Formats: sequence, structure tokens, C-alpha cells
Amino acid sequence: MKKKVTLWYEFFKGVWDINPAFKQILGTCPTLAVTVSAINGIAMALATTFVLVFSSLIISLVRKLIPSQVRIAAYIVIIASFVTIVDMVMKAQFQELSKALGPFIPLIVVNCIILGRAEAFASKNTPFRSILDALGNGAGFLLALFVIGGIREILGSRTILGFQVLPNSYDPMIIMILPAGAFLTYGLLMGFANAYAIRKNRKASETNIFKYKLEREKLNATEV
Amino acid sequence: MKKTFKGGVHPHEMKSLTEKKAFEKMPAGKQVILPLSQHLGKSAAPVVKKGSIVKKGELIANGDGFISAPVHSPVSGVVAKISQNPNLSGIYKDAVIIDVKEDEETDYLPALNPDTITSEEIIERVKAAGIVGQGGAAFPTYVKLMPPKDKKIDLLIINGCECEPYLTRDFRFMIETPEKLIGGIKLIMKALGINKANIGIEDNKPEAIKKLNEHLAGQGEIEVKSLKTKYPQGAEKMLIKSITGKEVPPGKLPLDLGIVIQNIGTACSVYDAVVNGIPQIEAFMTVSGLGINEPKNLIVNVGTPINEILDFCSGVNDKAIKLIAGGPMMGVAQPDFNAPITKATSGLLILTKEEVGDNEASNCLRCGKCVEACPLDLMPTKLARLTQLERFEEADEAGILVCMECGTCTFQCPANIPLVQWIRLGKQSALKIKKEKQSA
Amino acid sequence: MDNAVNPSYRLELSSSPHIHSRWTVKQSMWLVNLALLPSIIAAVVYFGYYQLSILFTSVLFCLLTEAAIKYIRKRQITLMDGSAVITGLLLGLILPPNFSLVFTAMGAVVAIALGKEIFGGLGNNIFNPALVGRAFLQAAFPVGITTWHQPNYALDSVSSATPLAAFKFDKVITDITPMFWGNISGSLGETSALAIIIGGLFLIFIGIVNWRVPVSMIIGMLIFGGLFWIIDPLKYPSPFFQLLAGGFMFGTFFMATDWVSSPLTNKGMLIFGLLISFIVVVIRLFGGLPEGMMYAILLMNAFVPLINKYTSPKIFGVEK
Amino acid sequence: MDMTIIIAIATMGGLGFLFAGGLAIADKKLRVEENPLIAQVNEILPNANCGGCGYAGCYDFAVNLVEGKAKVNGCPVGGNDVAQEVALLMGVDSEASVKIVPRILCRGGNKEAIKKAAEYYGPLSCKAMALVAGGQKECSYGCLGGGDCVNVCTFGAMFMNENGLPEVIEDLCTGCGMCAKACPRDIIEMHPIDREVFVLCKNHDDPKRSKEVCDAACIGCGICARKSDGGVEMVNYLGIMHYDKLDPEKIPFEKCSTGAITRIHKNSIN
Amino acid sequence: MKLMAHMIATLAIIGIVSGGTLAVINNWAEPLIAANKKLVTENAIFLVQPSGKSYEKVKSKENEIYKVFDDNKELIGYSIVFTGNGFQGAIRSMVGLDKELKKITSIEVLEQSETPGLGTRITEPSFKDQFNGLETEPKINWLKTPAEKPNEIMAITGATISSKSIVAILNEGISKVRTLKEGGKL
Amino acid sequence: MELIIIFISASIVNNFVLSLFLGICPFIGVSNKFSSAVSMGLATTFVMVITAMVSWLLYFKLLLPFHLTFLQIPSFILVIAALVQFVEMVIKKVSQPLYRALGIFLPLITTNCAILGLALLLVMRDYSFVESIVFGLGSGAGFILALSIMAGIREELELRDVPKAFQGAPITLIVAGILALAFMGFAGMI
Repeated sequence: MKKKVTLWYEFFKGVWDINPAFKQILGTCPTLAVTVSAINGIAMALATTFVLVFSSLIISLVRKLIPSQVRIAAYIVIIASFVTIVDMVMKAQFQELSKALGPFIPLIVVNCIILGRAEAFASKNTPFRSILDALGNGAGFLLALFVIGGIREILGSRTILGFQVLPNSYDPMIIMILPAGAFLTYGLLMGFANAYAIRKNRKASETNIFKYKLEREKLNATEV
Repeated sequence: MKKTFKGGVHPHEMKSLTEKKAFEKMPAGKQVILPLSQHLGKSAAPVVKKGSIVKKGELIANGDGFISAPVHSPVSGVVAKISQNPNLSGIYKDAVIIDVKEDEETDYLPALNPDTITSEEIIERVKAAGIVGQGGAAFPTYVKLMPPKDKKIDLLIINGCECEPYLTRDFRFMIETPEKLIGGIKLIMKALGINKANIGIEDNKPEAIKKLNEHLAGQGEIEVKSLKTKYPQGAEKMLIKSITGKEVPPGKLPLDLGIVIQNIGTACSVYDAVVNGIPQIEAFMTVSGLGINEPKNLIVNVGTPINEILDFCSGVNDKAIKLIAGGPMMGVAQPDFNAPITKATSGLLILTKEEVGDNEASNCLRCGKCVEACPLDLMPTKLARLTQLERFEEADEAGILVCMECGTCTFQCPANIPLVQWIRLGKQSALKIKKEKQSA
Repeated sequence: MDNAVNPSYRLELSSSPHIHSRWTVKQSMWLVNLALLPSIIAAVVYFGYYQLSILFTSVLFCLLTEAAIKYIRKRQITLMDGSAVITGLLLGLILPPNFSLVFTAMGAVVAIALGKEIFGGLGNNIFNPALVGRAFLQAAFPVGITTWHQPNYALDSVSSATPLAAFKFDKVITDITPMFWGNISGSLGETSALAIIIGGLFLIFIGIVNWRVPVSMIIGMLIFGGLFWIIDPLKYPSPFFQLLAGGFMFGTFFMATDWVSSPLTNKGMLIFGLLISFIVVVIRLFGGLPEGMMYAILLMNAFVPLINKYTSPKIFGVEK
Repeated sequence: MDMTIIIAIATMGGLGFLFAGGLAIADKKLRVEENPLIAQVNEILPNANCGGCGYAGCYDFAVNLVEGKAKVNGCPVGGNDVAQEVALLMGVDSEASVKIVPRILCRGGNKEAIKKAAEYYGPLSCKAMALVAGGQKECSYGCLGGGDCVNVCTFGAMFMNENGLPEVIEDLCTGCGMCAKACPRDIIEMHPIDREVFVLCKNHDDPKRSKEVCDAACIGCGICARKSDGGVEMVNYLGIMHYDKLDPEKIPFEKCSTGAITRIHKNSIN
Repeated sequence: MKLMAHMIATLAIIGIVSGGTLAVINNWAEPLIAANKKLVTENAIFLVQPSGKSYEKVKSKENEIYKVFDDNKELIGYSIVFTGNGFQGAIRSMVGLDKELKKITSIEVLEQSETPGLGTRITEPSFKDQFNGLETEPKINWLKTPAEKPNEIMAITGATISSKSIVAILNEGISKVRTLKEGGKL
Repeated sequence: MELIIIFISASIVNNFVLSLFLGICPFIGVSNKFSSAVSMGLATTFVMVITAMVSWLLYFKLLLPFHLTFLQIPSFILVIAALVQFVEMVIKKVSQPLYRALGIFLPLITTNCAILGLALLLVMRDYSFVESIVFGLGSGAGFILALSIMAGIREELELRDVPKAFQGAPITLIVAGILALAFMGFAGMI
């Protein structure tokens, strides 16, 4: 029943088709909170991807050993452990980032992306595919966070990844680095992503109708 | 301060077009088309065949079923055919078509003495004469005169408000034939076995109030109540609220409050049927609007096609844009001039663009004018929107079934949204869902 | 059929009722614009001709944004209904004098795009578009929008505190009389209470504005503002000062009464007005910002759906 | 070994032990019998418990799905794949072996149907039009042309053609029947795809009237009924099909003057 | 019963493995984190006392106070952490004072959650540098216009409250420390 | 006084949803119906208060004394998950109507970062036991406030003509953005 999926798609679907931030609307808290700058977004996404990949791997390895009644608890402990590792490593080695991302590193635990992929994918698939899936979702998350962070950074502080790109004559829009700016940017981007998808769908259905009409003409022609 | 209801609107009355004009009898034309369903309820069953010769007043179709009314011929002539014909609102339904012959033979019911008649006899006669309510819904009148045994009736209200703009028919009844009206009221009271009646009249008709008071002098049981001029003062629930202060709960009837409401025209018809034996074969109506050359109050044979009536009023002018059967607030727009009028037709209006206004609707601005105007305290904009979104169950919860389609909301709406149309649609669907649920 | 009334034109067929009241959207909108005229005149009188360019920019960009979005959405472009003009004028009138035209244009774009069109256009917005634009500007360019100019000093860059800021930071109470006439520092259209009242009463008189909102707001201010004043007249200003200060008057008559973003029901309007006043008093007296009118109205806009829900009228005949 | 490590192990192990024990007991004591379909559906769902569907978690969504309250494609996380799987699962019992498609039983488009003398103003939805004197066309049985059916189709399987009538793209149709429900005139009926003969009209008017209102109406002449041995029955001037008795070969299609009774062929875009 | 045992075992094992792993990693990370923390504090201490070479923590319940010494181990002043409420949240700052507590050497904002782009400008040199050499007696004062007296600073336009808060925090903190000193506890 | 300030700060000025971005998932997910929003808010508040108590005890009585602070995250989340499950069981057992009203929202709460965020914040801010409870209550109240406002608006928005691309999550986020702007009015009030 289930169609065979190519390995490439296993990875790629997470980047766009089921992009966690724009399509699945998961992991919204960090998406909004840490995207004050592009670099923060990237760091957060990388941390999340790290946890995602490793927990997916472990979960997919032990998926047959865990009884279903305790699977959520088991998964969440595994995830929490990896998050703690990330947290400690960040604190020890990347102090500045750890400060910027604040309490949102521990909150990776409750990022629905991770538990979602664990349940939806890793618990049903082989480790290799799980890793691909995790990487894809991580990449999708990275893309989203980078775009949102980039927009907010450019408009809100004239810079991107710390380099000034807008002239000094441009007054930075402070709203972009406030919570309100995060909500608005995310909402607008999500809307535009939807608009694009709707447009594509409409195009597709127009093509369908066109094709159907052609076919019907042919049919009519042969009948007469 | 007169007692009144909340909300309501004040449309331009436009009654001056016809209020000074006495009823005029329109002569019969070549043909009458008698739809078999001129009332709410089951269609009547024809008792004549093609080629049958009928006299004026003769029964041509029997009302069968509990809520139904018979149809009588308004002319003497020959049945040309029984076929489908458009009725008011453009739907094709069965109708008996009679070619008019020029003799004045009549076949009325026997006249009865109003002083000795019994309650049962009155009801029997009202049923036999095919009288239907003339307030708009065309509900067979005899049903209203036979309240269930467990309901005690103590008040008859005669609706003389005529709150619809343009229409002056009831006004003319009150001015021209007050005796007939009062006689009719007394018969209805007798049929119901009560001795208290109120006539509610809007205070923009002082002449009528005066006239009736003169005729009622010394008779304590019938009382004229002068009411505030406000649309829809003439709606059952509003009228009861204004006169008695009571509110008819949703899903209940005036009967449940011990009240029966009858229209002025109905009372006159009852009088004619009992005292003169004439079944309901004529419609008293106002033909008005700026689109007609000569507005009139007319007495017309039931079944006369609209175009003949308009011809009789010197035709329509070229500004006419809309034809309405009934009043401008609740009447039905007609697609053409071919349909015949029925027993309950109280008016024909030919309106011009100037009166009708623009048809373009824009977005709802949530100004709340519809909520403010709704006499039943509904939120019309919400009901309409819920209908558009097909959320009928929620609409039901919000009271869509209570709406009586009086049109105040649409009248007030600055965005010109056809709220009533949507709500009517919503009512149909909500009712359907409710019935399905109950049967399930 | 051979009837004499066989028309050469087509009859109109539509649902009842067949007549309408005199109200139309377009007419109402332009009347609101007319009611803003006294405030516009006051702005020019007190702050100079330059302010007209702010208003013009604001209106222009509102119209352009609306047209652009309607075009993208392939909807009918209805600029002449006057609603975008209202938004533009309202936004312009709540900006400080000599405000940057670039920022004004940005505010106008945001007001229409995020305040109105994203909800589906006219009649669909939850928040007052002009206030969304203003709140955006306040958050985006806090310095520019809190730089005030003294009246009559037109293009001079002398900055002076508004009565509320003067009170908040320096505990200075401004005289009531100039506040009534408008000869004080503040937003373009907000300073002259007189001009606002003229326009506002006009709207109430012709029935566009439901009196309940302004009345309940003023009463609310007298109650809540008065309460604190009675508690400690030295620490808290008099309610009359608060009535005339900042954007209260303008908000009362032109912002909170916006049809779209205020409650539908009469009872709801009273609650709405009272709560706006309450929030304004709280923000002014206890918050970090000197003025809270904009935030109070926006917040209460958010509550409108709930207010409507709980004040929807009791259906006729239903037992109480 | 470091003391902290031992305590850490003990703590986490202890907590795990406690929790698992509690859960195990709970699972034993509080198990509730339920529709097995719910569990099956729940299995397909992503179980992220994100609440994106508007329900309280995946399980609640599954319950509502099985009860028919939630939409199959309601899970934003699962996307199309999950929607299809769920649809398949849910459709197992209901789906007949032969595909069901809607048939539009009216051919009175803009060309064929006669328009009313009056112009309709108001909302252009079929249902709303039906309320005001029956819309634009003279025929009070036919298609109103408002496209309500097209609008409810979530699969893009319907469109309004140039003639103002809806058409179905059978390959895209799932046979959900939403269009049939949406039609206020009941012109759309759901039929197995292999039925070929239809009277594409619903007009019960008498012959004269039918001819007046539409060039493509069934005028009730009854030729098909007489020749079909009970396959077609005339009811109120309209041919009604009895598919159990129908033999397409006996129907004199060429004799039908308006072409109301037709043999339709499967259309396809493949 | 078997299932129950299975469940308990699974979770317990996962817990044990997790606890163990984390403990091991913690053993590696903990000293690094602690070192980082210390480094930050040290940096700040010397940042506000540029001529300092070594420091010593003063035991005090209310404030974090460090004595700062020069090359010759002679007291040159104090680095003190002051905390208080800003516009939106707590502001934590390290302040360098001379040994008489009469002059500020320099200040450094350690933590704040002011409005980004506005209140956060209290961390920018243009604002902070105003405090270099600022007199603390009788009291630090703030103006909306350029400062005139040696104990005055100019507030940030549009962020008056944040500027005001810093001044208030300093004034309050310094007076507290002064009583400590007068009480001989410093 | 201190407690009142904590409450107001947590519920309004530093609203979890609108200024700390905690609990956004349920905020977007369960805010389309007013009744479910309120139930969800109540259930969350309930769990928040209990979490505040339990995690305070766990941290200050177990983890801190034994130098196990690095186990904060896994132990907290385990406790929360267990707690949610336990609460669900109890409610189910005690009152079926209550379960139907609240219980079905409980699974969502495990992955609500507002809960874990609350636990982490109260540790970070060094609150006392009572302060922690008030903090939990305040956060819960703020959550209910944000959720019910949003639910009211979304119920209303369903009646309006939001462009298709923006229906659902996008318009919710934009409304949240404007709400966050409006809540800025309370800034500086703590």
C-alpha cells in the first residue's frame, strides 16, 4: 500500500514538502524566539538537527524493543539526554551563543518536530532512512530559521550574519527584533508559502481541466 | 409613550399615492387563471373538467386535507383547460383556466343570519368559502378559528397596522366599510367564543381610528388601539408585544398566549361569506408605485393576470424596473407580468430604480445597524454569514429559525447585503437538518 | 402574449425587501472624512502647512496599497468607497507633527496591508487599521515618533513634551484651556479637543457613530481617572486633564467608534468603552509609557469578538 | 567510579522505574474498550500531539475522524500521505467495488435553456438563486449554473464549462458525493461509473411547457418508455430509469427529439 | 505481567543509560563551564577597573563586591555588581568605583532585557562612557539635554526610562555600599 | 506585594505566549474554538501549578544538594510526562465529565514548552516555593488570557473573508503579532 520512496525524497521532503516550520507548523516557539539574527537561527537549527538526528538514530535502532505504552516516555528521555548534551557542550565551548539562545536550548526537548519525527518516522523506519529524514527536516528547519532570522536581522539591525548590508541612512525597524516582528514575519512568510502552494494547485487543476477538454474533443471527433 | 417593540425601521410610507382613492371594481377580462394552490398547505383538488360550465361563485376545486382551502370561480364561463401555469413567483403549478362568458348568473352559498348563527356554522362557512388569511402567508382562516381544545383563547387582535409602505388596502376597508369590518370581527369573536377584541392601528392613520371609534361607540368589547408607526408593527409577534406587552416565545404561536390574530381584509371576507354567502372570489388590493401611471385601490377577480390589472391602471411607465406582489418589504418580485393574482394578494407594486436603489452589495462593515433594527433581537449579519459558510447548526443555535423575514435588516444595511435572502436559505437548511436529526 | 405592458426592458428580480434606507457605505465613509475636516484644519493652524504633506502621503500610500493588494487578489478595486482615505487621514492625524514622510508612507502601507487587507479587506479586519499602522511605527521607530514639536514653531526642530509626557516624566500638569483649543504639543489631530468634538458630534448627530461608545468612554474616564485622583490628587492628575490629554478625545470619537472593529451590540459598546478607559488609565498612571490610548483600543479590539459573544441580544420571546 | 555518576544513574533509573511502573499499572487498570478503527487511524497519524489539527492531540483527532467529525486531510503534519492512508483505511467498508461518480442530469446550459424575462440580482449561489423565483432560467428543474457543486469539490474534479454547466473529471473524482449534496435542485446523482444510459433531464413539466423552457429537455413523449420493456418509466412527463431492467440496446436514442436520453461514455484524461 | 516487567525494564534501562552518559559528559563539561563563568566575571571586573591586576571577593550578603588591587597589591577601588529593575526586566551591571566611592571609573552592563534597539542602547559605549569619571556625590542625575555638571549624564532619546533606571540603580546601590563602608565592613 | 508583582508580570507584562514565545504550538493549534481554548487553558494552568511545585521540590531538594543539576532537563521532562499521565488517570477515574472537558487536552500538554519553560524559569529565577506556585498560576492565567482572546478572534475570523493562503496558522500569527504590539502598552509596569 505504501509507495516506495526514494532516498533522495526521504531527505528532500523535509526541506520543502513537509517543511517543519512552514508546512507542519511545528517548533514554532524557537522559530519565533531565537530568530533575532540569522546566526542565532542557524545555531538553533543546528542544535535541533543534532538532537533530531541522534535521537532518530537511537529510536530507530531500539524501536522494536520499546513497548508502545511507554514509548513516548522513552523517546522523550532519549531526546532530553541529547538536549542536555548539546546544552552542556554549548555552555562549555560556545558561550556567547548559549547566552543568546538562552532558555531555548533546553526547550528543544519539547520541540514537537523531534517527537513528531520520532513517532511518525523513526519508530517505523530503518536507521538509515531515519537519519535521512531527520537531516531533511533539520535542513528544512534550518532554512526556515535562516530566512526568518535573516529578514529580521536585515530590517531590524541593518546587518546579515553580522555584516552591515543596509546603509546607515536606513533607520532600522526596531519592531523586527521585538516579539511582534517575529510573529508578523513568520505569519507573512507562512502565508506567502501557502499562496505559492495554492497557486501551484490551481495551475495544476487548470491544466487538468485543459487536458480533459482536449481529450474530450478527441473522443468526440473519433465518435463522429 | 405608546407601548412598542424594540428595533424596527421607518421606511418612506408612500401611502399618499393611493390613500385617497376609493376601491374600484375592475371588470372581468377574457380569462381567469385560478391556481389550485392559493394558500399555505395542500393544493386543492379540481372538481370540474375541461368544458365544464361554471357560474360565478361555484366551487371548482375542493380543499382536501387539514390545512387547505377550496377554490371558487369568480366569473361565469367555461373551463378552457386545467394545465400548468406560472403562479406568483414564477413557479409553474396546476391551474384551472376559465373563459369568461358574459352572464351575471351566480351560484353563491345560502346567506345566514349573523344573529342566530352558531360558532360551528361560522367555521363551516369560513371553510366552505375558501377564506384565507390576507396578511401574506395565506393561511386558511378556519384553522385559526378552531384552536386546540386545551388552548384557552381570550383575545382577538385585528391587525389594522398595514405597516408595509405603499399599501392602503386595509386603510380603505376601515374608511369605506367599517360596518362590514365590525360585523366580521363580531362573527370571528363568536366563532372563537370570546368577547374581547382589539384593533391595532398605526397612528399614521388617524382618520381610520376616528372612523372606527365612531362606529364602535358604546360597544366595550371591541377596542381600537393606536400604535406607534414603525415597521414591522403589523407582524404578529410585534403586534402582540405592542398591544399586550407579551412576547411570543420562539417556536410558539399566538395561540399559546391565548391570542388569535386576524387581518382586516379577512374579517371583511368572513362577513361577506356569512351574511351574503359570497365565497372568497375577489381580491382587494392596492396597485401602486412610481412605475404605474395611475395608482389605484382595486377590487379584482381572483385569477386575473397581472398584465390586465396594470392595463386597467393605465399601464406602466418606462421607468418601471420591478414588479412586486405584496408590499415592498416582504412581497415577492415577479419575473414577468403573466401570473394571475390570488386570494391573498394585497398589492401590486411597480417600482422604479429611484425607489429600489442600487443592487450592488459590498462587504459587511459590522456597523450593527441590522442588530439594532431587528425586532426579534437576532444578529442578522452573523446568521447570513453562517449560512454562507454552511454552518447551519450554529445558525440554528443563534436563532435563525426565529427570523420572520420582515426585511428590516436588509432595509437598514448600508452595504446592501441581501441578508434576508441568506437567512431564508439558512432557515431552509437548518430546518432540514433539524428534521433529519429528529427523525434519526 | 399580446399585452400592452410587454416591456422592452428587463425586470429586476431579487429577494425582499425591495426598498432600502438612505444609508450606503460610500456615503457614510465620506461623511466620516468630512467629520475629520475640523481636526485637519486645526492641525494646519497649529502646526503649519507642512502637516498637509503628512496627511497627503498617508492617504496616498493607503490608496496605493489597497489598490495593489486588490489587484493581486484579483478583486474589484474600490478606492472610491472612501475607507482607505479614512484610514489614511486617521493615521496621519495621530502622527506627531513634522514626522518623516518615509515613515508615514511605511505606516500607511502597514495599516492597510496588515491592518485591513490581510483579514480580507473592508469590513473584515479585527483591529483598527490606522492604529495598527501607528502601533507598528511606534514599535519600529520609537525615537522618531516620540519627538514632539511645539505648536506654531512649524519647521523648527524645537522639541517639547506632550502634556502626558510632561506629567509622566516631570510631573507637570498642563493647563486645561490650551488643551481644549489645541494649542499644545501632540499629534496632528489629537491636540484640539474642540475640533474633534465638532466632528464627533456631527457623526453622532447624523447617526453614523453610535453614541454609546464615546459616552461610555468619557464616563469610564471620569470614573477610573477620578477614582485615582480622589485617592491622591497630588500623585494622579485630574480626570479632566486626562480627558483632554493625548489621544483620548480623538480615540473616543474616531478610533473606538470605528464600525468594523467595535462591538455589534449596544450593551457590548458600553462595556467596550468602559474597558478602554480603564486600560488607558492603568497604562497612563502605572505603565512605562506616557500614553496608552492606542494600546487600549487595540487591546479592546481584540476582545470585541468575546464581547459580541457574551452580549449577543436575548432572542425575542426567549424567557429571561 | 565517580559518586555523581552513580547517583545520576540511580536517579534517572529510579524515575524511569517509577514512571514505567505507574504506567504499567495504569495501562492494566484503566484500559477502555474502543473502536479498533480509532487505534488503526491513530497508528497512521504522526503522533506529534502538536494540536495543529485543532483537536486535543492525535488520539482525539483520530476519534473525531472515525466519528466523521474531522476531515481526512485535517492533519497538517502528516500532509497528503497521511490523508490518503487514512482515507483508504476509513473507506474500506464503505467503498464499493465499482467507482461511483456524479452524473449531471441536466443539459440545459446557456445555449439550450431559455432565460427569464427578468434579470436576477443577488448572490450568485445556486441555493440563493433557487429562492428568488427560481433563478435565471425559465426551467424550474434544471441547473441553476451557480457552480455550488464545483465550489464544494475539494479534489478539483469539477468545473463549469463554457455552456454554464458543471462537468466532472472522472479520474480525479473520489465519489464523495459532496456535489450531489450541494445541488439545491438534485440534478447531480451518484451512479456507478459503468452505467451508461441516462435521461439527462429532471423536468416534470408538461410537453408544451418543457419545449418552451429548454431545447434539451425531456418533453415526456414516452417513446423510450414504450420501446424499453420497463427499462424506462414515464413519471409526470419524465423518463425514470430502472437500471435492473434496462437494456441499452433497446433504447431508441435516435428517436429522442431533444436528445434527453443519452448514452454516455467514460471520459478520461489518461 | 511480562509486559509490565518489560515496560519497567525498558524505561529503567533508558534512564540508567541516560543518567550515566550525562554524568560522564558532565564530568568533562562542568569544569569548562565553571571556568567560562569565572572568566566572564574576571573580564568584567578588570574592564571597569582598567588599572587593576588582581581582585578579591568581599563577603557580603546583599551585593557581589570585589576589591581590586594594582601591581603593588594596593587597593585601588571596587568592582560591584548592582541589580535593579529597568524598563522591562532586571538590569545587572558591574560598576567600578574608586576606593572612596566618590567617582565611577567605568560601568559595564552584564545583563538586561530592555527594548531591543532602544533601551538596549544602555550597553553602547556612547552611553556607558558618560559614566567614566562621573562623580557620585551628592547623587548622579540625568538630563534630557547634554550634561553640564560633573555628576550628570544625558539620557538616551526615546529610552528615558532605561537611562533613568540605570541611574536609579547606581544611586541606590552606591548609597548601600557607602553604609557598608561606613560600618567598616568593606 | 512581591507575589502580586510576580503574578501580574507572568500573566500580562511578560505574557508567556506573546512575549516569551512559550506554548506557541497549542496557542496556534487549539485556539480555533473558544470552548476548547478555555478548557485547554484550564488544564494547562492546572498542570503548571503542579509542575511548579514538583519541579521546585525536585530541583531544590534533590538535584541541587546532590550536584545533579545537569540532570535538570531529563528529570523535569520525565516528571512532567508522568505527572500529566497521572493527572489524566485520576481525572478519568474521578469524574467522567471533567475528563471529557479537560482530560483530552492533557496529552498536548506534555509537549507544551510553556510547562518545561516554567520549570526551567523558576529554577533560574530562584523563586521560593510559594513564589513558584504564584508564578505557575500567573503564567497559567496569562496563557488562558492569550488563548481565549485568540480563540475569540479566530471564531470571528472564520466568519470573515481572510485570503485563503492566510487562513489558519498564518493569520493567527499575524493577529498574535498585533496583539504583541498591543501588549507592549503594558511595558514598564512590573
